[in-house]
Amino acid sequence: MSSLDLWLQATVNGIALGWLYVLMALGLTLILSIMGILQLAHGEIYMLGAYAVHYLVGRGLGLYPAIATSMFIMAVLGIILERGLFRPRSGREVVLCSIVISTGLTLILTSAIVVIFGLYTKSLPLLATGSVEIFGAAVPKDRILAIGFSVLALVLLYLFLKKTRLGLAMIASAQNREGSFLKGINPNRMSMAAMAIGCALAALAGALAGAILQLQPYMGALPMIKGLVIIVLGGLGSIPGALIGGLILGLIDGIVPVFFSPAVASVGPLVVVILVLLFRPKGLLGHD
Amino acid sequence: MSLLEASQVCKNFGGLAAVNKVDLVVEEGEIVGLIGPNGAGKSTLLNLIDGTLRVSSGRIVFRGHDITRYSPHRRARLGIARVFQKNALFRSMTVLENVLAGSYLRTDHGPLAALTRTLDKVRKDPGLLDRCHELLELVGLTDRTHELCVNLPHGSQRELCVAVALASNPTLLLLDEPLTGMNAEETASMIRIIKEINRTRGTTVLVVEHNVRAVLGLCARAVVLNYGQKLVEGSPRECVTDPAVIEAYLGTDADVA
Amino acid sequence: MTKRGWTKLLLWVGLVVIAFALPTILRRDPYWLTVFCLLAINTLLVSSLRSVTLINEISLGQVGFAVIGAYAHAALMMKAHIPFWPSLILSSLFSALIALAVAYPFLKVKGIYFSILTLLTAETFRLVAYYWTSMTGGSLGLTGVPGPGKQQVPFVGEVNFDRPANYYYIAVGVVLVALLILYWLERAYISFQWRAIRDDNLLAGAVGINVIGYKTINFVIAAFMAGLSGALFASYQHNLSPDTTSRFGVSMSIYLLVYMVVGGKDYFVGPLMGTTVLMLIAEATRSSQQYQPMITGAIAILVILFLPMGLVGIPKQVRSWRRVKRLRAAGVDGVNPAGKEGKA
Amino acid sequence: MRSKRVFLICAVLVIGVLLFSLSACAKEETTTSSAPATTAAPSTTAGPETTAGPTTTGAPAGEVKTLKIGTIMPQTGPLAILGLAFTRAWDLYAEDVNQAGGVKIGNDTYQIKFIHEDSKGSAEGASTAASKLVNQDKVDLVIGAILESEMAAINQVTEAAGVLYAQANANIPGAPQDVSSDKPLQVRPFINHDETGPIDLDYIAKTYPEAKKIALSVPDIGYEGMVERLQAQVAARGMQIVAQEKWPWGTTDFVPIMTKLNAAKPDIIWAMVSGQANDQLKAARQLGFKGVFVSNSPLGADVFVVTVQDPAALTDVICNSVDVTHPTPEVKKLMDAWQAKWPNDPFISDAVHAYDMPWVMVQVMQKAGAIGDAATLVKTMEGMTNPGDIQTLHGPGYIGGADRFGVNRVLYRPLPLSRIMNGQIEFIGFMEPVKE
Repeated sequence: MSSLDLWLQATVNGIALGWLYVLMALGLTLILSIMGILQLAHGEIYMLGAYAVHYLVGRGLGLYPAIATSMFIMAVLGIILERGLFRPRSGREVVLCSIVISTGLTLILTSAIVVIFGLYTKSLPLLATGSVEIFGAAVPKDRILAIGFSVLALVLLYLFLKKTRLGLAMIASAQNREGSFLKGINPNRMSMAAMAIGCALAALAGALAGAILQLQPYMGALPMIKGLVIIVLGGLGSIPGALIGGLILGLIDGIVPVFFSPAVASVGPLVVVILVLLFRPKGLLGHD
Repeated sequence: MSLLEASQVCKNFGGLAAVNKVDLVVEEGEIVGLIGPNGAGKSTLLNLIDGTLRVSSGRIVFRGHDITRYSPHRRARLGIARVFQKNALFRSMTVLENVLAGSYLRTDHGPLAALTRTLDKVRKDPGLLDRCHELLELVGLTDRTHELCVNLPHGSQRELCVAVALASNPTLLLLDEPLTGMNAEETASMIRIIKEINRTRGTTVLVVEHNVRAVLGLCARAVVLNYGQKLVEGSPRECVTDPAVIEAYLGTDADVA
Repeated sequence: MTKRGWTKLLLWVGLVVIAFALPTILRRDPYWLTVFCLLAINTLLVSSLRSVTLINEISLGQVGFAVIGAYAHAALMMKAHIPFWPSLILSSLFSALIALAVAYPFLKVKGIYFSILTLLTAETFRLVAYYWTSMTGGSLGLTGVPGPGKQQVPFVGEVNFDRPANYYYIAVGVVLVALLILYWLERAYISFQWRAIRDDNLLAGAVGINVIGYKTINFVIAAFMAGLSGALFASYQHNLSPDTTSRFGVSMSIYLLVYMVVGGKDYFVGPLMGTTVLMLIAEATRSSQQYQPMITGAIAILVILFLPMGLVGIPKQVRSWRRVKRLRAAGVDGVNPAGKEGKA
Repeated sequence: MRSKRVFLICAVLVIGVLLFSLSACAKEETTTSSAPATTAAPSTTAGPETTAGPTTTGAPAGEVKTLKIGTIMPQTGPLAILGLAFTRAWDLYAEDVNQAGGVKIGNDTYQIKFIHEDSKGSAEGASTAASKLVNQDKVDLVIGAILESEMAAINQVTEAAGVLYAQANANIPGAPQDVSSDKPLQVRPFINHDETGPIDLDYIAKTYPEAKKIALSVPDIGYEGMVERLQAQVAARGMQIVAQEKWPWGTTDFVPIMTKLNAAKPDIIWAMVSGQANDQLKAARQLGFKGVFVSNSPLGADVFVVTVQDPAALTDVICNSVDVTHPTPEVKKLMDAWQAKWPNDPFISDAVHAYDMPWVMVQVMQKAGAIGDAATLVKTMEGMTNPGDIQTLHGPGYIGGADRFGVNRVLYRPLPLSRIMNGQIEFIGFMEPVKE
């Protein structure tokens, strides 16, 4: 394999990973910018989504209906969580409360999954087996399918955000929370919509990742950190930012371990993000 | 030499010029009004003077010091004090504590002293307490000294803001819409306070105000901003009769008359 | 001194007396002393986190400074052969120095961004420890970090402080001194500036307070304390590893916050209370292992929802509930009789 | 001033308590430092006085006592699945022994009681747990740990208390935390999978004579010594290592690593001891690698079949783990017991290794004739170097390791070898470890 092929291979891998990261990051960025909270349990929603698919498939549902159902369940769960736990109460410090509540949630959800499904690594049916050749590089078919689903989900999300009243209100509210409040947009409704969409996207990402890789009760921690890195990189509330940030991080994860060391791949993005925060505290595409 | 000279001051947010090449001179001892319609860049200009924002270009000189690159606390040290538009107070503190905190510059002996001296000792310094009470008397809050500041009504909070700003004994006081949301009685009292400060302490005042009528009664000189640029400068009377200003204010005739 | 002041002082003295008498009370049971030793070290770390909240920031990176303190202490003692006490101070100072170096850019970042920034920074420090194998032993871990060794104690004679039961005195002693310093800072004039910054940093700047400067002092002191707790831990544990599951992982950063909030972040004893309660609950529920995280999580959520002032704030909370109840009762008394009359 | 006086009184009080308390510890220093604490006398319990079980022979005699074994494994966190497999195997061992009436050591019969503690996957968790087991529960033996840092933490506590520590697993044989002469009370009744190097290489040389180029996939957790050893073994057989990639602990996506290894066009991809060999196989095959895939991890061949799913990918895969589809009668018995007790959970092959651990230690105690003190037991164990001195689920074994670790405190026993072809597992046989 020539070095060009290697580059190509690495790039395709990176893009496949990147789209999964984008799904995580979009949810996080919506939640963070609309609700102003740090939802650290987002990784556990991702894990829960994957396990829900596993359960439904075990009950005889097909993989794709199971993914759709799981997304719906997680959206409902998101709304319940928003109403029950995350909705700000008067006189409380929102950021602090959200961190503590979501930490508690992380612990509870992880150990609940352990109690219900056990510690065993679980698998989902494969999306596809084998690989196809693109410009001489072997690309696993399941990853191509995963990219397809992610892109589809993002196109739908884009249409929703751009073409519906609720979507437009959400964008406005993500870009300027107080301003949109003054313009008569109900912040509670925005928060519920953000949680529902964010959780559904996380469930999709979890299910796709579960099909490509494996299911473990502790699978949510890594994508959570990646998601944080991405939204900071891309800028809070910026949907194109989450897209670009996710793809950048995916490419770093795909390419850097191949051409440099995994150490650089894991420390590098963190250092980049720290620098971005220092020089542009609102992210690459963020706005004041 | 004038007290404050801002020359060709610009501030851009993204592509938008909030303040565009404004020259402003404030002489010692006067009360200057800064007026203009909504979004004219009045508050931004005030932010540039007190250092909350940095200028994109231009120069600001205060008492002969080029303070263009100074941080807010260094400007405060030179004698610029600020009352913010919203009731910015130290929310967890009582009325007296707010004024004590405002007197920081009179009690500051460097960080080392701050680490080694107890708060109680500073708080009970009789000279300092006298000064604080004097200020509270000036704004008429003596009977509410130990109340939490957030429990005061809006008008009193506004007056407390002025007391906090005065506590550092400033040469130049920047007031950002001190009269918004006040009833007639409170407005009259605030105007009285501002005038008294200017008269008895010789403090120069630069006031941004929406209420043009109040400005007419308060200032000897006014500057009108519109779209980030200086429109007119002169006596308040001249300003409000200027056709350009009337045009800028179109639709708010009642205020002008 | 007021009556409340006296009670407070008495409680503190009682606490210290109990802390030093514990080994005798527990008949020198090394297990419980081990637990209390860790408890003391964790309390210091949580207190350092609380100290950052005084400037209205939530640092999720205290663990990062603990990593620095721990490995610096290990390196100083093992490679440079510096004795325990100077090394303890030097490594904490080193941690503070790193904090000083990053403070200016870091403290310009505020709120949620500051939390994310510090979280990622702590993770970066851990990863550096993980990959810098020549210095830290990497994932294999670093073994043989020395303790204080045998030391002469006046009136007592030679004591081997490497034994866990005796190291307890060092850990508790150092932590007490550190807490005393932190307590002093809250009574010192500087706390007034921090409070001003916490309440409104723009106004604080406008009245002449050097906001970044005072924030830096706070951040550096907190990093010193976090580094000190790391160094104490290194000599307690004698071996260090930068795994994700170790105490230097991300989850620990967030746990610390839970400890603080459960205890009550507005109170100086909050961290002590939270750490003690949660750690002892964890020890008491050893047998129900896989439910243990669930218990901690549930406590965290319940406290945030129902006791926003934390465990230490319970008396105050109860008083406010009573007041509300009384007011309601008064309101009902004022309104209801008429209603009843109307119905009757 | 009044308050000053109060402060003075308080200070004197505090210092007084401190000195009193400290003086107690100085006194204790002189009394206990000379002799290490010995294990507490086992408590006696009534019970049937028969002896059977996998290890016991001989007529019943003496009293029935309890042998308390403390275990320390991760029960929560990402490594908990290993903790689960190990502790379940130990419970099954205790059941086997106790249902047969106990195990006879010297003149007494012992019932076995396990006390399981959670290490939480961290050194501090492990050391707290060890302290509890040793000081509160007064166990006779401590078994456990997965990570090297946990082993060091446990050893510190057990060594100070004079309790024997049998380490579970050694990710990195020869690491500072492994058995050595400076840790007199630490033993390892556990074989390392890097012992399989020569076995696998010989099998490959025989089965795939044209395969010469090896690409190594190595977890980045300090395997340098193991890689060096393998390099020598590879070179001795006229093969060569053409590529080597390290991946960080916790990696889940192996496509980048395999992309790079595959670029060297190897005949063989060798996944060094790691629990993620199945993910590596999947990635390698997806990227078009057609050669031999070797995994010398304890990961079962059945796990490969279940997780990789694709039969085309499950070809020419060589495993050194316990082959649960071709178990020995003893392993079968263990698997049946597991299935009976936990019918919903598939058997985890690590349980086989785990089951051997207390069994080996009990055999050492039987040889010594008493559960006795730790130093004697270690000495006895060091003497059991002849093949057949130790019984394991994989057949006869012995204690060795002096040539590699400086002390004879490591279990050696036959190692299984299997191959997966077209999704079917073929069992090749048990191989004796070769010293090289």
